[in-house]
Amino acid sequence: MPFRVLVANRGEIALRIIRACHEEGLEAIAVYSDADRLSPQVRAADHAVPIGPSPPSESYLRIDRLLEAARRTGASAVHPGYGFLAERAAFAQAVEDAGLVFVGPPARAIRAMGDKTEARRRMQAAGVPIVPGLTVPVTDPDAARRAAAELGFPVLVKAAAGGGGRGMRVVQAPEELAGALETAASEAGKAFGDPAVYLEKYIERPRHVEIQILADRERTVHLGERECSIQRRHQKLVEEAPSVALTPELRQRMGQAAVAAARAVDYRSAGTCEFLLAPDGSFYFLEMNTRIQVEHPVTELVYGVDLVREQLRIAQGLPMRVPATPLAPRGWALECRITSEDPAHGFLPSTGRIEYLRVPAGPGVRWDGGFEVGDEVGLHYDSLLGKVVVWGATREEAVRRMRRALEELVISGVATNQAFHLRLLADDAFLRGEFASQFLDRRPDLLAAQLSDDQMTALAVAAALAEDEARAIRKPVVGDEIAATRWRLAGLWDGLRG
Amino acid sequence: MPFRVLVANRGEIALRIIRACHEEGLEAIAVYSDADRLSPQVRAADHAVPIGPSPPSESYLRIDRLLEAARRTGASAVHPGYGFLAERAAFAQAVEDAGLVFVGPPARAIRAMGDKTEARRRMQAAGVPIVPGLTVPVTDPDAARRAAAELGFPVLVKAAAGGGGRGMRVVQAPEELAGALETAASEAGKAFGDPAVYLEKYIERPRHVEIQILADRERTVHLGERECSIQRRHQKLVEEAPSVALTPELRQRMGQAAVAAARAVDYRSAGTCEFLLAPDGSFYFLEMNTRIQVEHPVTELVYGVDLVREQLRIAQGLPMRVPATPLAPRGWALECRITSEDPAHGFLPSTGRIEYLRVPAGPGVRWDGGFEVGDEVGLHYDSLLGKVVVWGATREEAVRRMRRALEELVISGVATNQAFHLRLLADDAFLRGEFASQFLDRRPDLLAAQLSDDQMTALAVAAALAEDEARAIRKPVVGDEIAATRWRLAGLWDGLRG
Amino acid sequence: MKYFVTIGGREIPVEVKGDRVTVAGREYQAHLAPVPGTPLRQLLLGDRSLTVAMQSGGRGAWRLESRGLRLDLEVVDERTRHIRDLAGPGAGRTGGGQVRSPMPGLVVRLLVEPGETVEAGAGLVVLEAMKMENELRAHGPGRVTAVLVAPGQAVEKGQPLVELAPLST
Amino acid sequence: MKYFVTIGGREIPVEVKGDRVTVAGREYQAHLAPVPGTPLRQLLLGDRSLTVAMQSGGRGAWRLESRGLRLDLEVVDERTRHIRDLAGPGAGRTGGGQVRSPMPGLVVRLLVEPGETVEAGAGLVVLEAMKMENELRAHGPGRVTAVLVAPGQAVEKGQPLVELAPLST
Repeated sequence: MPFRVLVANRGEIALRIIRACHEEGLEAIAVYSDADRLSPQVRAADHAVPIGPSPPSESYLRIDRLLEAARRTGASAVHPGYGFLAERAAFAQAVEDAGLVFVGPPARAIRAMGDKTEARRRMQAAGVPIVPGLTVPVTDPDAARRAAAELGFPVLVKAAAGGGGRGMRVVQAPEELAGALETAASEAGKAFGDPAVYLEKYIERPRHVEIQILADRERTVHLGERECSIQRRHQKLVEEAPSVALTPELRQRMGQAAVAAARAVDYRSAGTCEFLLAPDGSFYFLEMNTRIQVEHPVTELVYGVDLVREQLRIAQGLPMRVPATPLAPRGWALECRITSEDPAHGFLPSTGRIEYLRVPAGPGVRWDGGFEVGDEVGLHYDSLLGKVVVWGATREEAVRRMRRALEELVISGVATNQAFHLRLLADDAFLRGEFASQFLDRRPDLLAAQLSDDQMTALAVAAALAEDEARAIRKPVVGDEIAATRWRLAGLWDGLRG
Repeated sequence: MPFRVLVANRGEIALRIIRACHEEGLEAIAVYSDADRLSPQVRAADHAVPIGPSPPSESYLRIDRLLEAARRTGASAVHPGYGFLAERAAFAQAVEDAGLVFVGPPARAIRAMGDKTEARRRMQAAGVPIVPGLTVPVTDPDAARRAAAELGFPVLVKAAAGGGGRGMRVVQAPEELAGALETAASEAGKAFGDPAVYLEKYIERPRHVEIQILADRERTVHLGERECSIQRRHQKLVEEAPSVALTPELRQRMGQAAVAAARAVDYRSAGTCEFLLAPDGSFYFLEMNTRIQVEHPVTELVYGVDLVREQLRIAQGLPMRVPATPLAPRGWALECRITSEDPAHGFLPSTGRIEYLRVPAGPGVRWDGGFEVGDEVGLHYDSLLGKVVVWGATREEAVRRMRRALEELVISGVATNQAFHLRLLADDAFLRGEFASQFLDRRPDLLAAQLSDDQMTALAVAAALAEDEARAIRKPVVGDEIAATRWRLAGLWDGLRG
Repeated sequence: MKYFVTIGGREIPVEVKGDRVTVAGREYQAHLAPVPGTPLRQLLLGDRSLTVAMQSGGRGAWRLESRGLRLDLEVVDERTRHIRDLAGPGAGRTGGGQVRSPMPGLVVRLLVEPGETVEAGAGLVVLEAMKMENELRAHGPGRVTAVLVAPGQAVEKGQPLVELAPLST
Repeated sequence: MKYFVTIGGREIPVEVKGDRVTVAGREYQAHLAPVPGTPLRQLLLGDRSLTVAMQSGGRGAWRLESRGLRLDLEVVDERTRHIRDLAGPGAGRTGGGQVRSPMPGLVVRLLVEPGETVEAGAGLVVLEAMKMENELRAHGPGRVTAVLVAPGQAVEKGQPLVELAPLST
């Protein structure tokens, strides 16, 4: 019986997984909500099954419907992608209980890492360095204030479940603590169904560095780091591999810590250990993301390993194809996330139908997209439209190539953050690699649209010529002709009457 | 003064060069014929200059107009691409005489390699193995017959100038010789302005293997081989690197022969030595292409070197960035040429406007295209629309990825050879790497369209549903409404009269 | 409504009833949705997914493009098919012994003269297009009854070049 | 014809005469060509090349997209501009002290009440969209004269949420 994979996701990651299935010679089954009838995942898959209305709570988050779709199509395995149910132990468990393979870690590993407080305890026990903080959730403002005073401000309020910046608040002073606890708990409750939050020491000006892990039955290996410091409101915007901040020796130490973390929970498949890297070179385990990451392509480009295909192999009980000799990154890779967020309006979500799309191509450019011409970009789902990923022999070459690629990209019909990326890539501090996680907070200038005089002149001429032409060709159109005919007819009637 | 590059070409290679310019931080100037006003090269370049009517003889082959465009825009250098004037020594000379840099070899190297007969003599002198044959052009059928008898049939009649299959004929028996001489000379005269042809021994079942060369002022290095055996009428369709037929030792020997060939003519920039590789492992220098090749991307993918960017560096007098240590290919790369040729009609050229284009993307896929939605594909120029290039860790992975990529590609508005490539990539002999240059001549089955019962059923349903829907919504359209109004008006007149 | 779809020389009956179709003896739920702003339509046949570029030629003629294959299909309903059957086989065919230009191009050389007898595969006309010379050959043996073009002449796609009569044996 | 193009708060006069335009004191040959089947137009201004997605909003309003920048331009001729000048500055502006929703979303919390005085940057309304809470802030100091929405209410893009009056100092 062929190994068939149901892809329980949408957008670019669903397409990414379907591509990997096809390259592994496996059939792919897409699921789709009402809004996604024509989506790229439906078009790319061999089979497609409807799973309900557009709100995620009625489709992509419905374990029962996903399992029913798997049963109906004879799926052997389920790949959760990222987001949605990817890090819900209950989903992995339900898939296992249905006799199917979950393409990811075992439910118990997700459970162990999913409770951040519990995970911190385990990591401490396994000898992985962690950020000083509470190892139990906190709700009482007074208790929180005492703990914060002990840790020393600033402190971070953080959701026990989940990640991605939601349910996270930096608190600079005691009087802000109560409000932050409330907001974070509210967001966490909504996003993850669990309002538990905890407190930890806030490391100032850290870099956000994460280590990629891959584990099969026999081996657990790391595939180096990704630098994810360019974030806005804790949402990553630009990622790269390797990081300018890591020496081969530090890479080796952080890699070993990540491998130890994964082994501590009997990890399988692809996963990522997030670390804060302080300016003094000390690093702290933050959490493990028990799924494939949005930014996994930068690792793939510098290590020559296809992480999603390896996930599929591991899920089939096959050994991963990663050589046993220690790997070193080759060249440099960058990823820019293209989102339907309008930097001209405070990065607020933009909606609309994609009227035209021209994806960047040519040497060293990879486009992982999740939409096509004709697709509606709505508010039900994440704003990530696609990822431009480039490889270059050096960081400088990769940056130049990314700039070229971003200049080629044309998305018409919805506002995006494309121009922001172009500004960032021209920024001296970014080019020198001198940035930390709060880089964008200190650089609001990068968020504002910039237009040179030359550009402005050219655009003004384009508009004037277009208007001039529109006026010249504004002739009686068909509708007018009908009206004119009717008018003559009416005149005729009048004549008859008169 | 900034280094500005005029790109004296069109199509995918023009876009490729413009991309390289931008990644090197150089301005690019496009030229365009009347037919190419909206072409990708115009859209991608910083500046664009018209150079005349659509026929190449009145635009892309007009040295005077190209130099005038360079002068007008303040260009520092001219990149000729491939085809058109790329291998005309007179063009390189004219560029040099105008005080500009020719992005390619010196005119004298082009001249030395351009005359195939002369080149064979030089190569023989430099110790590079060559195919037995005449070293002077032949016109007299009797002389040709005597020479052919000495070499032994089959023999090859070949244009002294040019390449790419034009002016080339295989002759199996003496009585075919006179006709072949005439046709080859006629084609050669038309294609290259020089009807001279010569004769050589025809190597049966050879592989067509070529070695990439890169030379700056200091060094001449080779970047391994490309296998180009999948050809139709001497036009390459699929290329790969490395070749299944080469061991590291043979690669080293062929590479050294190619380096010797380049050094014998004081070569600079990128160039390619073509060899015939016989089944017994012996190899023969055929010719040197003194330009960037269509298939250069497969080398770039396995060596991590950007050949066009290195050309631009060498043209600026900078050293190439290729490490001095001997390089080895990493993984496997494949290229499929997508042409506007209809395999269902004997690969005859197809024309039309591109209505829709969806390029392949995702991991390991590179698309080097030369057209966009809205472009007209006409008969003035080469039928190459674009190239799908993939990288995989092994040949098998590369082939699977290529199949996935070709299934993603959608070009609507013009017939292409895309389906042929998909058939080829599913063929057992191709998958085993068992093929030689005449592979397609012996496999006409690969040229015919194939459709499974399942596909046929699905397409029939699609057509029936579309027809059913079209009938349901066929309502009076605006034109009918006007007619109806006029008809009523006419009836009214009749009523008035009656 | 029952339709008869001709594809690649085969006729496939397809019955359409709302969102259900019956084809090859099986009934499926089927849904064909146009992708806005493109020539594409997305077909779900049961849970099978297929995206096809479609262009209507009118009167039941459809051009489909799928994975690089370009196919011309014809869809007729039962009544039209019945009328055609009455008109007899071969009705509507044109062009019998004419060899037509498969593309726009330039006539380089004529390889035959009127009255000449040719064998299957014999070269008739050399046409130049896209910088290549292409030899057009006879599909079967015949006698040349007319040569309709001259060297140097530009020809359109579909333009008759040579007329052949079958050999009377 | 002379046009006045407003772009990013600046007004740029452009004179168009056939294929020649005069802008910023220089005359160029210019050609704007639509790319068939796309919203793109290709501009050659002298030998400078630029491709822009353009959409007409009617009455001289144009939306341009270039390298990811989305810009709303207005093109008026001399006569129209003259009439506007006569109507006086600010004519035609709307929405003065209204804070509008910049996107469709759900009102999560109100942070102000009518009568309250706020400083520049003060939070007014928390809106949820795309799984993120977004706080809308006051652009300048003012007094809240009306709150037009309630928590839990779904709002459209552009819908007024809060009315502010300038502080009378």
